[in-house]
Amino acid sequence: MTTTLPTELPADAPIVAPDVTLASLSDEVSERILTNRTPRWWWVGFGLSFTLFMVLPIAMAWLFINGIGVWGVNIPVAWGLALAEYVWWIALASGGTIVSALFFLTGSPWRSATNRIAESMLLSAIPCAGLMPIMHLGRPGLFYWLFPYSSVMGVWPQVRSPLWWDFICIICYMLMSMMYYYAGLIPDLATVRDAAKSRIKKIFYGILALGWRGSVREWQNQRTVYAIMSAIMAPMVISVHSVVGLDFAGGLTPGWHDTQFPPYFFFGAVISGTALIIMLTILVRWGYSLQNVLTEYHLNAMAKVMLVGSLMLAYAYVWEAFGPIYGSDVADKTEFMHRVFGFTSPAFWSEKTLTVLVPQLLWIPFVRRNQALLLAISTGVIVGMWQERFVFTTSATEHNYIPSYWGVYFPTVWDWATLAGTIGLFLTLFFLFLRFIPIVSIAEVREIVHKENGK
Amino acid sequence: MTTLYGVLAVFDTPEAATKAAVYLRESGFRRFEAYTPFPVEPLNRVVRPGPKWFLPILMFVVSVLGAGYGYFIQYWDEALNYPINVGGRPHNSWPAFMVGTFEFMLLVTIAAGLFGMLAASSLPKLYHPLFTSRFFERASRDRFILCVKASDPIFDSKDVEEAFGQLGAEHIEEIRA
Amino acid sequence: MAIFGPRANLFMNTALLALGSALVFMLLAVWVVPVMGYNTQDRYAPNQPVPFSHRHHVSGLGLDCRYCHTAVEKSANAGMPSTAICMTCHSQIWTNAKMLAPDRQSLAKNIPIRWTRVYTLPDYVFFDHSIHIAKGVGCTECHGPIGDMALTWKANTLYMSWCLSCHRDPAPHLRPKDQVFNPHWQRTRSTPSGKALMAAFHIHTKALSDCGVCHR
Amino acid sequence: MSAPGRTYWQTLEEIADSPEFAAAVAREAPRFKDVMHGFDRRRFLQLMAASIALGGLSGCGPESNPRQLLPYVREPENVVPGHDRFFATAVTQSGYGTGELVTHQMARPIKVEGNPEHPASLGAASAIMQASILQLYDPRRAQLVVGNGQIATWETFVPVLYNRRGTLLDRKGDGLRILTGAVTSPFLTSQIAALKQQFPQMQWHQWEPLHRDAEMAADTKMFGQPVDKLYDLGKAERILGIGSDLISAAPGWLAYARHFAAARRPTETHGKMSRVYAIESTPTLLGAKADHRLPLRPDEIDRALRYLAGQVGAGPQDWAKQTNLPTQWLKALADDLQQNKGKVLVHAGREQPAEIHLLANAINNSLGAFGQTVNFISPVEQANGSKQQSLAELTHNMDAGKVDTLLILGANPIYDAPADLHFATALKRVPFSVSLALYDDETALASTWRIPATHEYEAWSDTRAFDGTVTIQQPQTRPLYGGRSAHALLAILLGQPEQDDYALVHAFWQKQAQQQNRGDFKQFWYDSVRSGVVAGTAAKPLSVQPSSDVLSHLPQPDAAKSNTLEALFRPDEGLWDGRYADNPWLLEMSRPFTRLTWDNAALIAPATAKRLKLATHDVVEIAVGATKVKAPVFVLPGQAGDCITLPLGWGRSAGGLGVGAGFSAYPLRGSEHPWRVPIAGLSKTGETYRLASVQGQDRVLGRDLIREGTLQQFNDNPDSLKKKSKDESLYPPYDYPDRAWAMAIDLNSCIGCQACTIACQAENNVPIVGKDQVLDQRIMHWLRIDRYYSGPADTPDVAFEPMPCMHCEDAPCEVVCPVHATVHDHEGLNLMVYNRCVGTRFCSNNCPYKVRRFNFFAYASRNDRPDASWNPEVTVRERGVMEKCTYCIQRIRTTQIAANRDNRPIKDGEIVTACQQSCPTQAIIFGDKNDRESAVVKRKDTPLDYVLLDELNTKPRTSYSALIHNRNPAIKNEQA
Repeated sequence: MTTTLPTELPADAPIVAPDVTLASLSDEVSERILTNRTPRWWWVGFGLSFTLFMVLPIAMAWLFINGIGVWGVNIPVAWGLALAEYVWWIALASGGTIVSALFFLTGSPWRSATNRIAESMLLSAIPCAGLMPIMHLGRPGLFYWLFPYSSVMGVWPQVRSPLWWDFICIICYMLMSMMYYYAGLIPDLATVRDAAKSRIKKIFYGILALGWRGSVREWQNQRTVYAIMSAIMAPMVISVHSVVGLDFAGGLTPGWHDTQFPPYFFFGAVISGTALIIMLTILVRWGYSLQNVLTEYHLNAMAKVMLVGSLMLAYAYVWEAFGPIYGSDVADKTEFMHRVFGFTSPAFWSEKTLTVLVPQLLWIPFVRRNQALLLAISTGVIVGMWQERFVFTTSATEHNYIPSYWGVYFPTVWDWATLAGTIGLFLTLFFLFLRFIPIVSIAEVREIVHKENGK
Repeated sequence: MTTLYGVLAVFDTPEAATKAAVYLRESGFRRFEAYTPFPVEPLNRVVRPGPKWFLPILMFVVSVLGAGYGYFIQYWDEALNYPINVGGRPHNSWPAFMVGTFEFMLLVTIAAGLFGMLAASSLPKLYHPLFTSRFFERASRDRFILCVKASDPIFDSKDVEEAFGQLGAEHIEEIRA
Repeated sequence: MAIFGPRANLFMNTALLALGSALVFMLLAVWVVPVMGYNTQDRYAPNQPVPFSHRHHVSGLGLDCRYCHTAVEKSANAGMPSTAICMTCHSQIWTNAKMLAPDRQSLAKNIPIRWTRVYTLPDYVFFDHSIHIAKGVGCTECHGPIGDMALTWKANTLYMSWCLSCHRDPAPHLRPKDQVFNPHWQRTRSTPSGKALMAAFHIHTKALSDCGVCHR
Repeated sequence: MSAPGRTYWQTLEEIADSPEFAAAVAREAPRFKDVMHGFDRRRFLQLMAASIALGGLSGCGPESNPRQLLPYVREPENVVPGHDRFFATAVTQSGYGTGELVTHQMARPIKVEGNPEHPASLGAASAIMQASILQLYDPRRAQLVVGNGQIATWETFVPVLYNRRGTLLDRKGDGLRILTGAVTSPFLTSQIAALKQQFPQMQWHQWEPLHRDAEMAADTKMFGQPVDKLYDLGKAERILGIGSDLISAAPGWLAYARHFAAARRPTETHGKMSRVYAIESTPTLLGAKADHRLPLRPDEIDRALRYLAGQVGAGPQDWAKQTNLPTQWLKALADDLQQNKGKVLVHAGREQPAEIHLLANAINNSLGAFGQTVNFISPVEQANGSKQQSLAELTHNMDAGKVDTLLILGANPIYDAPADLHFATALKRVPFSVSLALYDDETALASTWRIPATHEYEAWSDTRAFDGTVTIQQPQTRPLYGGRSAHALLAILLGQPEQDDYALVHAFWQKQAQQQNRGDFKQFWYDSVRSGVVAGTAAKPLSVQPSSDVLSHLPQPDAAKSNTLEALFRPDEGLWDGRYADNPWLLEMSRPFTRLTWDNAALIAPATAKRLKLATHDVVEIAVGATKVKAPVFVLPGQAGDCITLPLGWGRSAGGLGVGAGFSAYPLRGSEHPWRVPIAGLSKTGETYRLASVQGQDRVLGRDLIREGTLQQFNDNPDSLKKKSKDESLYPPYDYPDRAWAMAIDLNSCIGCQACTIACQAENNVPIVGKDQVLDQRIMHWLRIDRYYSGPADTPDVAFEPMPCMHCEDAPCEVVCPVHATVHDHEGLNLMVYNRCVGTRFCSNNCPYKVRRFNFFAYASRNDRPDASWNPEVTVRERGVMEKCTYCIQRIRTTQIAANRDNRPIKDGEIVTACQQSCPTQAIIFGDKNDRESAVVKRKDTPLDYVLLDELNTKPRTSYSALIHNRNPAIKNEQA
């Protein structure tokens, strides 16, 4: 699927600006987080995000006090917005791992500067995803019954259930991502520690850096392990999203019961994840004015990934239609017709447009370099993917096997509040990463600087 | 007066550092380390920081154990502890157990990797004699540092400092611990 | 110049050690806490309006369980003795014992005595005394040495795992039919083996641990 | 999980020593009456409050706040705590009684079953009968005696009435009027007769909004005397229903439905099957089951019947020359009927005008139905005159000021009297009016005195069934809300010292027994009360002389007037005439055709709706004369063109829960047009109104849900409907050696009466959710009856399909549950362990049959019904857990435990599910699939047996028998 990309550099876009030196690189990046004068744009961004985030506790409180009934879910449509958003968030998160792990393996040079952004995004997105399945439980307090632990009931989880696979995947994915993140972060923490002037910061980053000295031995171990970790994270992220796909494909509901959904979901992850990274990269470039490190080369490369993603998605969409139309299952047919012409069809069509048609613009080099356009397209992709998850989740159960029990699903205000709240949570976390973590992987870029600029 | 830990020399390019390291090795030094802002491949060959295969093997072994445990706990749950007829599926539905097995395997492998790495690099170590040198901070910025330990059998501070001088070290310093 | 003195390493390692052991401890807690006496209410013996002593009535006077718990062989509920039953004797003896005032009042005012539950099953568990009696499960299997309790105390956790342990392997908990109500029964050489008893009572364990046996 | 039912149970099991308990026991079992105590309602309610308080303390783990045990003071005999006990009695509907057995847990009535020994029940119980148990407990029932707006007591009321008696005696009862519903009770009649002697001038009136005046009139005309007809459906091979309520509402319909279905199971009747025709304006259950159904406007029906009469020689020949009728269809029908002389039954519903009944009688007569399929008895109702006249006279006397004392016993004329009588204004003229009512209804509120009435389960009385059989009704509990019975009230007027209804009824029957010299009265009384049937009281057949020339002076049929709208009034399937409008179960019961809950609607045929540009949910204003009524439209396939059916019984303005639900059609209903009235104007208001129908799509859309064929097909090749189902599976098969519970449902028998749905609701503590939640598609019924149409929208075939849990052997729901909350047991039951459920709802998504229900809110605790009314054998489900049909596992377990106790095998039919027990047509059979002799296996072995969505290979334990139509080859149009 995601094979190597053309690594040849466009003449007009060097991978790092020629004026970057080892010293300037370290100083600039660490200065951004060591400075005592927090930039105004950060405060504004953080403030807005946090306010939005505050919607979440309210929504959750209301939900837990009154019960799942405050959402629009019903029988037959027992899964609603929460599950759709869960898939959506997981997809965004997975994008982070894809960029940092997959392209580490493919040795794409542009990955070095962006992987920290990608992984910070991933770590900010996972909590949002993880919250959803727990909130949507009828008795959320009992979610821990999914843990394989010895209870006085003598009953253990039912490990054949895709939901259980999912639960395990999310937990493993979260822990593994953190460790992967940290393994790559230690050298940079050391850099910041050494660059720090104030005692507090020295201690803070000193402890985090665990006394990293950059000895040959440390480097060798770190690089060996990091490589293997990447080799593990790549299949990991694919499995995670395939399992999310199995939550649906595992059942026999018409419209869900389809072998293609694991890859289908993964393709979605590739494109939406990349789209979000592009948006954030542009934000960081602009906010931290790191244009010389995060060059157009990176945007260009990621735009290409997004393009490939949209092509893969197009392929999946073809199969989504082929199955029901070519197959003999009446229920599948009617369900698909509902998806295409039913009352959610506007979402269906706009989703296809935003995720497949519009990204085709990226064939044009100019578009790939134009930040405004990239921003627009990426936003479109993310919105489109949200619609896709929504239509996918609800339309299937609406038109199930028993016509007399067909139904419809309307999200309530509390469904939307949950969405808003999690977006707030995501941004809040990401802004915190921006402020306290070197947002560019200094150690890795150093090599490139050394190779390119020789100093 | 505290004991001597070693002698430290600062070079401004990886090449210079490597040259120096090669010299040290040829002149019979064994206990010296290099500190660089980014991994410098040639130095590995000179400094010989220990076996490269250890961590991969460790992670592999752990992953095998993890997979085994991951499968067993599921098998125990469904087939041994409380065998219940779930939708007519066999008690040992191994295809269904694969996901759990796989995820758990990866989890423990990564963990083994991270902690193995720290252990193998004997981290965390917040205090190290080298940190006492104000020049050492640049090892994480733009300088390449060599340090010969006093514990080296043929160590003699005079000779070492002299040698470093000839090798074009920017700065030479004795580190005391 | 270093911010961390040589002692820092020591601190760091101790901190890590503490963190690690804390994690292990929390994991253990998952196993330990539920079986602590506080949670199992082991030997929980609430005060009762009348300090009724099984030791006195059963071991002392040799009353049969069924004399008071009339429904135990017929019904899901063992049946709490009515005031009238107490009064069959206590209208003759200890007729003005202070201790028995509540009984006399209850009978006179026709108001029930309010005992405090010692064993409480959650509402979604449907336990049936009669079938256990019929299949040779003695009272003491669940109620402990009830015959020797001065004040009734809770002898078992009533945890599901506890129920299951017997439902999966009843043999060791069975006794001959005529010994079911014997509070001091001991397995002797002459008692038939658990296997034999299972056969005699037609107990088939296969379906005994089905969820639907207790949960409806 | 907190379960009021169980909590109450656990505390009440011992509470039950309290005086009211002993009293109740005494009440239920006459031979304990010596143990009777006085009863104090306040104490009872206190106890209830206590139990509710305790309800919160339940749950697992340590009891922070331990519960109490309250043993008996004195143990009553024969009460084993935890054992069910059954007490026979009867409930009446518009006077006619149906026998039933009420299940008691610790002296608490919790469930109503049919009484197999009673001719009107034969073991079945209608939805309305079963819902009566909820009405008994309804906290919204009237609880206060109110006189002239002042809260009073019974004790203050008695002297008032007694003094009045004095003055009345002086004027020989002039000005005294009694208004009742239809009365079959021998004792009540005798009381009124006694009154008549004391007060010669007094008048007794009856009013039943759903009266059978037309039929009575026609019969009187035909036979020279009033008669009740009994139908022998075993003999009837050709049945013609004219707007017939034969298997839906007619007195004795449960029994008729049983025999009707028995004659329509080709697998059991060796390929023979009755053929049913239906001519009707609005769909009836009989029409739904008919092999040929012809929707016609009332005026068309009139002409169609004359045509038939002409054809079969019951009427003038020239009638056979009708035009603009589907004569081809009618001709075929006529021939078919004539070829089966003596085996024909023509039945017209109570809503049909007298002419139709006369025509039906005439056709029956000339086809030799009388004495064969139709038999006669003298009317069961004591006063069988025209209810309408009776009420009219009363009202006129009231207007004329001739009435100064009016006792209204269980009637609600202000709500349901013909609008043109203006009963309300008339009532204002009556200085002293007493209303004895179950609820503070419209009439009660307008009377000068209102007395809370006893529920039929709270007092002694007697009643007669459709065939005359008498049942002595025994109370199931002391009055919960201080009600008084009609008997007690009349006793006072009779000047008898106040005695309770037990003494009265007992004395009355003692006298009866002597007159009928029944021998030892103690024994007679015991047997009668115990069995719920007074032996040998079924009415003797009546020999009558049908006059042959009734048709000659039949008024000319009104000319065909198409495109002029008519309103038709019909009883509601659940609320009847409105007297059950406060019953939550009946309000939320989905109506067989519309699948509507919590509302009635103006039912309009698709074609007519198209013409008038109306759609479901539109609100229209229907004008009749000067009166206007707003009603939401519901487009109903199978409805005849140009007529709009308005179900009665809704739109109550006073009473209980039913207030405000639906609209009332009574204002449009006048004296001269009780059942159909021309609509002066129908205008679209532009508003819309959300109707809560639980039916998604009307058709099966190509899925193999309803398998149907013709009798022809079946007889030619019985296996023609079998589909090759392959038993390939990747999984090693589980074997179920000991027992394998299974269910078989016969689509031929199911008449869609909803009895099973309510039975399930009552047995399994299924909560109601309210209209809003139904609109959100969160209704909780474990067992629903899906309704599918096939064929053209205006004349569709209707199929009813009960949908319980299929208990699939390879259940899709179980595999996706992450916590083992739904699993299989060794007898193949698909278990739902509520207390393990965390509420992922994946099981529901993955259930192809959509039979799983979810507690989106804490519905059970939201239902304001006393804890005493829940079934203690079933967990009351908490918020956030999934639930579904369990094949009544509590009944299986109880029987199994009993059997295991004395090591005996379980006999086939020993375990009966609630739905099966209540089903009037025995459409549902439950049993052990491994027992080759069991009834369920016998049915599953028939060639018609099939499972739903076979292709999914879920291996359901619930299977269905395909639908078989006995088509008349002479009728080409398959649908008509």
